[in-house]
Amino acid sequence: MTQWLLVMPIFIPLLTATACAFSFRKQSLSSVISWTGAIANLLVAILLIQTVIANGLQVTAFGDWKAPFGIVFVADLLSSSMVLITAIIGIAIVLYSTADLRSKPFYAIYHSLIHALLAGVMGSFLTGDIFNLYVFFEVMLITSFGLMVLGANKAQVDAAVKYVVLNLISTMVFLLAIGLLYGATGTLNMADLHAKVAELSDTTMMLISGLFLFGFAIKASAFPVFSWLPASYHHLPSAIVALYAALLTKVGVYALIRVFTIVFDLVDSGYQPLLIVIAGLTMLTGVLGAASQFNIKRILSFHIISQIGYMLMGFAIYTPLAITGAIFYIIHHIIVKANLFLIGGFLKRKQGSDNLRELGGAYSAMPWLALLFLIPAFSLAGFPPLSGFWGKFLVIKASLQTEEYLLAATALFVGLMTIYSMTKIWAEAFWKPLPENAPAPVTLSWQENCLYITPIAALAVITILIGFMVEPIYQLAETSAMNLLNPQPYINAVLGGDSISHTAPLSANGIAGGSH
Amino acid sequence: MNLFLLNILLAFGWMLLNGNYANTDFTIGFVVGFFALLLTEPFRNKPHYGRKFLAALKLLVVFLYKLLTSSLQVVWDVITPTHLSHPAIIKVPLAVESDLEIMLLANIVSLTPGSLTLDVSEDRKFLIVHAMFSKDEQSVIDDIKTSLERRILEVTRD
Amino acid sequence: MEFLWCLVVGLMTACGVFLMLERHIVRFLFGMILVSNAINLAIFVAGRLTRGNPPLIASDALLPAAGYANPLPQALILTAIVIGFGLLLFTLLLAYRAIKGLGTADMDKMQHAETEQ
Amino acid sequence: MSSIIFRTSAHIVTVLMLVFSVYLLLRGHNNPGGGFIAGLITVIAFALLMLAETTDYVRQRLVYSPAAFAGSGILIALLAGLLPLFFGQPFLSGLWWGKIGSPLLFDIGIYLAVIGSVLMVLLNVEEELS
Amino acid sequence: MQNPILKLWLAFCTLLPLGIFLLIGASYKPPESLFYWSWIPSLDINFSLRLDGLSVLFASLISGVGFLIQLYAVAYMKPYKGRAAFHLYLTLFMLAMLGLVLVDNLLLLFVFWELTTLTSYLLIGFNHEKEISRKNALQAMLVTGSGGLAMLAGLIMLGEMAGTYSISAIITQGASLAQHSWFTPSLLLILLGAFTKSAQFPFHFWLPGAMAAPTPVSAYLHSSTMVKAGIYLLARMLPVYGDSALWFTLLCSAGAFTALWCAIQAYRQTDLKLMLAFSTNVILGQLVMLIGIGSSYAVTAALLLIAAHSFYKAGLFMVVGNIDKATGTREYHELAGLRAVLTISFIAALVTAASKAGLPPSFGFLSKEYLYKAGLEFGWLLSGSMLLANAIMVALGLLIIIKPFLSPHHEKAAPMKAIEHNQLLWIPPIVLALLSVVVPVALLNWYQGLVIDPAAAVMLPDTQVKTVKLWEGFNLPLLLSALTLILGIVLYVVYPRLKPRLDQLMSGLPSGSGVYQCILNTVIKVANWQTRVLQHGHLTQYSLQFFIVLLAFLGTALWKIVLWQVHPLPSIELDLYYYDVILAAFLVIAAFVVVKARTLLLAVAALGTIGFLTTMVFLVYSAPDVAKTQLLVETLMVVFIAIVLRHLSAVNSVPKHSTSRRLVHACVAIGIGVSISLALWIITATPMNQEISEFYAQTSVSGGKGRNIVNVILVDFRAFDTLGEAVVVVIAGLAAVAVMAGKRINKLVSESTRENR
Amino acid sequence: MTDIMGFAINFAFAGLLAGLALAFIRLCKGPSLADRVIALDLIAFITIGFIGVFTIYSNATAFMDIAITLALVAFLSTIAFARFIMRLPQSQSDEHSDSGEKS
Amino acid sequence: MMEWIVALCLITGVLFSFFSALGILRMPDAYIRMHSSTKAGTIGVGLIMMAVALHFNDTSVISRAVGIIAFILMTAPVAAQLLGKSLLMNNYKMWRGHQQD
Ligand code: NA
Ligand code: NA
Repeated sequence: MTQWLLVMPIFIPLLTATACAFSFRKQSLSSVISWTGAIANLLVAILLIQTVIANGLQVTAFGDWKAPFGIVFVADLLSSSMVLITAIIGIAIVLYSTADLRSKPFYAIYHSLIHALLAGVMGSFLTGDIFNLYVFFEVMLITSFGLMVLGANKAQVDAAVKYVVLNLISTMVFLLAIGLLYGATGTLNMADLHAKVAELSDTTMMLISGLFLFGFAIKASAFPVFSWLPASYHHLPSAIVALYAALLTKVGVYALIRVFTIVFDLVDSGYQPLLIVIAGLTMLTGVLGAASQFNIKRILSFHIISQIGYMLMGFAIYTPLAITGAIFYIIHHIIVKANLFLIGGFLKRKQGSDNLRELGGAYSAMPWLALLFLIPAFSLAGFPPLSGFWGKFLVIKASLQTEEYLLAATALFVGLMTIYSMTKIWAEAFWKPLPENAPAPVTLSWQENCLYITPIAALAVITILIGFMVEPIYQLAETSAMNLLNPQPYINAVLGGDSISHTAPLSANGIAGGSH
Repeated sequence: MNLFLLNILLAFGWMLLNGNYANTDFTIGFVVGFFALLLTEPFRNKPHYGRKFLAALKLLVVFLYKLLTSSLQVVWDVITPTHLSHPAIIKVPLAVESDLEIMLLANIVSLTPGSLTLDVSEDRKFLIVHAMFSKDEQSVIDDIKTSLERRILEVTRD
Repeated sequence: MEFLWCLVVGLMTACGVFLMLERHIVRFLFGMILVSNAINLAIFVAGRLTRGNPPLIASDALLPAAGYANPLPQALILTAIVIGFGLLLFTLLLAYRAIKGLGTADMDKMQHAETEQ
Repeated sequence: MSSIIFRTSAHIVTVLMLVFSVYLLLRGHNNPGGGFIAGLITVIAFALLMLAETTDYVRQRLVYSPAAFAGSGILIALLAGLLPLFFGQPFLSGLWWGKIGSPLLFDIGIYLAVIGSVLMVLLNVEEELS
Repeated sequence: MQNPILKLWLAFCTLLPLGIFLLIGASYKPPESLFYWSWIPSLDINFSLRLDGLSVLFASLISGVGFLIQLYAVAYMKPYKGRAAFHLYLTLFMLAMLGLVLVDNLLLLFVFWELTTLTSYLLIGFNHEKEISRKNALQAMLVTGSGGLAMLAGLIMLGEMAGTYSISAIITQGASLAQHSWFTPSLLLILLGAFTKSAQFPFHFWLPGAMAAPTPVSAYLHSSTMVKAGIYLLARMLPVYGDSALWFTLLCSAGAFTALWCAIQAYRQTDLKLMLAFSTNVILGQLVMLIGIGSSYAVTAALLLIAAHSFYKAGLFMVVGNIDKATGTREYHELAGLRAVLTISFIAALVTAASKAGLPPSFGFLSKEYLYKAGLEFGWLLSGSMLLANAIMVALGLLIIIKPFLSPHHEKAAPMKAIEHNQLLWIPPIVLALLSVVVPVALLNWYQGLVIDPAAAVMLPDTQVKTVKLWEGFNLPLLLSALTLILGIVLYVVYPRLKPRLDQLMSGLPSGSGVYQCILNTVIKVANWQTRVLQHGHLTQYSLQFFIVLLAFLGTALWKIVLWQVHPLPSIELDLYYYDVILAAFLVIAAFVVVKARTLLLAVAALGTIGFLTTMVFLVYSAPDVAKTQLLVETLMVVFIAIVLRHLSAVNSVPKHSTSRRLVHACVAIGIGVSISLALWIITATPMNQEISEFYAQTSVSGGKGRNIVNVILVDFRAFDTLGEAVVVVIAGLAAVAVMAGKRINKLVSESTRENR
Repeated sequence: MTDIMGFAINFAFAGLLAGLALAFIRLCKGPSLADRVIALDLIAFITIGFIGVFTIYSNATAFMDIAITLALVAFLSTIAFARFIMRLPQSQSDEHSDSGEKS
Repeated sequence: MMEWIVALCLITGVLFSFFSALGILRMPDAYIRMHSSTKAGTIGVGLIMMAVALHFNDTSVISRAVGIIAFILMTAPVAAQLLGKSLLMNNYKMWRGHQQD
């Protein structure tokens, strides 16, 4: 069962992507395939997390080659919940795109790429092998390139150039880091690396972990290597940017957390103080960047950075509570940020612009949308009891506990500026009357409205649910954090207990081995 | 017909590559070759395949000899301090007609002393050749026509 | 002998990085090709070098000849090369599109994305 | 570019390359080679054919669109991976029936995927740019 | 009111606070928990409601006044669109406020605190089409929001100090927390929250700004409830922090200064609503001061003042609302003779203004007496300042009553229309006016038993509170009251002459909202500057930044190794053949040629050479599969580049970076290169753990059924990587076609021949 | 390995690498595109030779496949370059028609 | 004996290759350089492959060596021809040597 469950989050999207690709000319068929795939994915994700909650950590070794010889997929609480959220976002985006992008010529290929991207993201969450992580990062990266240039205009091409150029730097450094790590330890399995990395000299560890940190920092868009994100995101179609905003940077953070708990220990690596500084500056620069913008997508893009700062802050503090906060924040942020971009896209569809100066009157024209905007917006701004508050609360509490006062103060200030940005969008796009020279809003059929609003409303409901069902999610995040800080059970589960066969010398005739 | 022959040849080539001479390898080679030919359809106008083995062998020997001498000639020019050559671009009238014949001639001309095929004229009547030692253009032309083209025709024509 | 190749990797990377910083987008691409070659080489070197003994098992043996080269980095590099090829191919065509569409090959003149509309 | 000499030899060379690529594909498990290498050689073969003839000629020879090759390649690789699950073994486990095994099927999938995707780009680049 | 659903909704909104009010009355048996639900036990956040003296005072005011306000709003908001939403916000706000005063958990209190901020934002900005509304809503949000965030930190610290977030549990620990190093920081942070919410100087300015809201909102939020949230919090925290000298100093000075300053500001206003708004600040200041004093008298005075102020201020606001409705203006100078159309409102105004002015036997008088009593315990300074503030209140009371209502109507005055046929517009103020008199006269003992004693028991657990009496004979406070009255009348009389001089005097002073705007502008300026610096749009500069960061990462680690000799450098073992060296040299030279190449084609050719050379390297070091793949990939790449470059020859040439910039590039590039060399060298100098590769070698034939170990790794041991890699290649193909094709993507991807389609 | 083979192999390595150097110089010097392509083509040939020699040297016949592969692909790149030159609009020298950088 | 033959093949092959390279460096124009690379290069590689074939004396190696030689014989002139054609099309100025006309 585990064998099936663990591979399905990759298999289904890849199969769906292929099937969508084969149904190029029939838009409705590819829509149906895409929906089916997304729903199947969600079901599998639910099943997976249920299994993990009921039976604990799940491992499957592909090809029946046990770790560290083969590649393993590991579903612990953290990874399975990330998979679940990814599946949720997947459905939302697929639905939304049906309304938003149906008229576009690249519609069918678009669904293919979306599912491939989901496969990449879920693979990154599940894999227990560092090189395999690289491969899935690449799946994600190249797919994001592809989505970025679909039907691109001048500005999009320019944005894509920046995105591609700067992300390639990250990719290369990541690969180099893996190469060096392999050279130093002789293994690629993350669980196996734990013990072997511990034997390295401090400086070697610092060297290698520094490369990883750099690579992941770019992926996560941390200060000072975030430039690619605000340079490119705002030119993407909303469905795509919602997907990117929700998942791509978070994968970076996730990878950072995984690698710097299971492979390296953040404290041992020597980068903890630096990461704390990075976290603070990431929050600050991101939020100030947002404050200077007047385009909804740009504001939201800069806010991705500032919120990545919160996650990094939680992780950098490196206490159970702080990491719990970071995980909570990731979960919250994926849902909320995707939703905000979707709403921004809907506004753009209605009004033909996402510049705040050209928007207005949405409060009177679409009160239900106003309500739906309020929920994620004020959640992002950290208003209790919405989901965003709890993550922020946890990391601030943790920073106070560890006496990182400056960091806490920064986080609080950033919270204030987030309020400023969200109210700016609210005041300009919703409250302000429509500017006189603005075109009349487009009227949409009720089906289109439904397809737009369903994912937005669903995500808003999830936001509220997270806000009110804090206890189970906190438990989940806390257990995950404890597992991260005490990875021994994970390692034992992956490597099959203490009696690791590979440490014993293998018999020379080559028949013996850890497989079958 | 010639495709079939080529197919058989490819099957043998397959066995050669494998260094394995069993029936299964021949079959696999044949099937692979069959599909490869199917995909590429190399000759649209069919040249004849006869029993021209001897002619071909003769051509080969002449060719190898010429190749060796031409190489030595070039090397000599390279290592001697002065440039000995008197280059010119010459149009050689063609008697050969089919694609395969033209290709064979052109390639062999390229690999033999002092001449390098540059092009075939649009009407396929001339070979445009760069001659390295062309004190006398006609002798170059004659040389190509007698020692090479004739032998090729012997191989390719009935 | 690893030392020599460490040096080569470093120098190639330096050349590549320098090119990646130039303004011409095609030169950036060349830099990337250099760096990705250098990194493949780095992985190869990191897996230690073995001369003239490929990890192949003779048809009458169960194990490769003693002192065989480390096969794992080779497999990793193969994967990395192919992935790099995909990325480079895309980047090449993106560069083409950018030059054609934006009318310049100068990356610093590509300013359409970040000017306020 | 229409040179009789080149066209004629390109046909022969292409056939040779295709044969060689299949050889590398099938022998890859025991000797250097395998799906990727074989696929790339096939691509190069068709690239040569494309330079000698036209892209349409190559497309006609291929019958199906390169994207279809790529898609079926991925599909085959995925199914080769899925097969062992029905036998109670993990994804991508090797199932062998004599000399034929699921890894070989997997490699064929990779082969097709490489051919399809690179050829798709190659043909389109050639068409778009000329 | 045609819409039945709307009708139903309004009825619900109106009756809900009444129901709650009655429920509170019915269930009040202090000091018991009403309700307990473990919400987030892991975070010690439990939904526990407690109804003690302090809560019941606030809760009954919130629900009771809330009921009247809802009633009033039903009438007042009739012509507005979106009134259903208005009542929703108002109800939500009331619930949040109720939650705030009822919960027994610090964090939950914060949750409700922020909810009041949020809902009040929606209410203040209700007239959202006006820019000023939006601006002031934002101002209120940011000021109270920033205080709230600071308070969050303070509350967390307090909770951490006490080890619990339960308020009652914290209070039992009381003064023992004073030893903790976080005592003072948490105090300061919590005060920041309370001061911003309760509009203490220098955060007072948002409150008058909030008058952009419709009048019912002003009456409710900014008189009787929201601004009292801070007061409630301070009252709650009195047992924890009350003994600290800092508490006393800060609260007294901030409160007294706010009262004085805002009294003067109120005196300067001409808009009646603003007069009331600033006078709210005055009362808030006095309340803060009283809680700061924290004596038995002070607490009593505070408890009296809270209720008194709620009654008269809500009533007065409603009256001003009626004036606005009747005349369309609230400007002092434009109003006259209103008694004619606003007869009942005038009565309400008269009574509530008397309470505001502190005339006996109003509730205002009673609270003022105790204010003076409390102040006198601490000398003349506090009492004197209060006297001045109260005198201004008297003057304001007179200003509101005499000219607008009693002066004869004249031509220049705003035209009036009768509005009092709508009973809902005058019932609520009259009820409040009644309460302002009835409570002190008839229900004082009841009030004492119900509120003052239990609330004081909460605030001052160890102190016995004296019984409150309306008449305690002639004493110093009474004298001060008289003095206040006289001074007030004087101030009223000199108002026409004093106001212009005051305006002249104070015009040079920076206003609070001016400072706020200045800070906000500065932040935005910094933000713009920062964004220009960091997000400048020059790609190569971004790349340079990235590489510099990379160099810094590599450099710091290597710095340690090389200079500090943390890790001894390995010795160089040269096990080389000459062809190794030559190949290496060629590779490097070819790389340099790529860099120095003046034409792109030379660079491509050099890259091709590098491809061949790397092939040779892989060959020499036993990697046939890699060599082959490298060769194929490199060749294909070169072919692609050749095809593409052919079409780019028409492009303008690109200028190079300046020489100095290139020098920087060179340094960065060399730095990175050298670092990578060093890193690789250090790593390869140690012996390698090859057990995994050994396993592959041993299992390749038996388990993988293959003799090419690399291929067995690719299709079996690590086949999953290969699958991902194939996916990458296919998607790269799609992406490459997409980037080229633009809008014809589907056609390009799916076609098998060109003509057929 | 006997002396004569040892000598031959060392001579071969040295000779081929020297040839490579010469060809590379031509590659850099140009001056025409065709010259560079000719040089690249020859470098491919020399590489094939190197692989052959190394096969003898290392006794690993698996390397011969690389030589075949190289022979196959070198042809393609030469053809592609030839076509590149052919389609270029005007001049025989690449210095003018190339989209290089100017300083 | 065989070793001597192999060594001879190897050495001559390498010499041809080397001179071919020297040729393309020294020769005056692109056409003549092509003569050098095509002819000497082909024979050079051919001889080296022959050496390999003789050295191993194993069918799979011989077949590959023969394959390479055949392939080079087939492709080298074609490549040269196409390059030549491209030069012609671009009106490449031929080096006229010591001719009088
Ligand atoms: Na297996
Ligand atoms: Na292989």
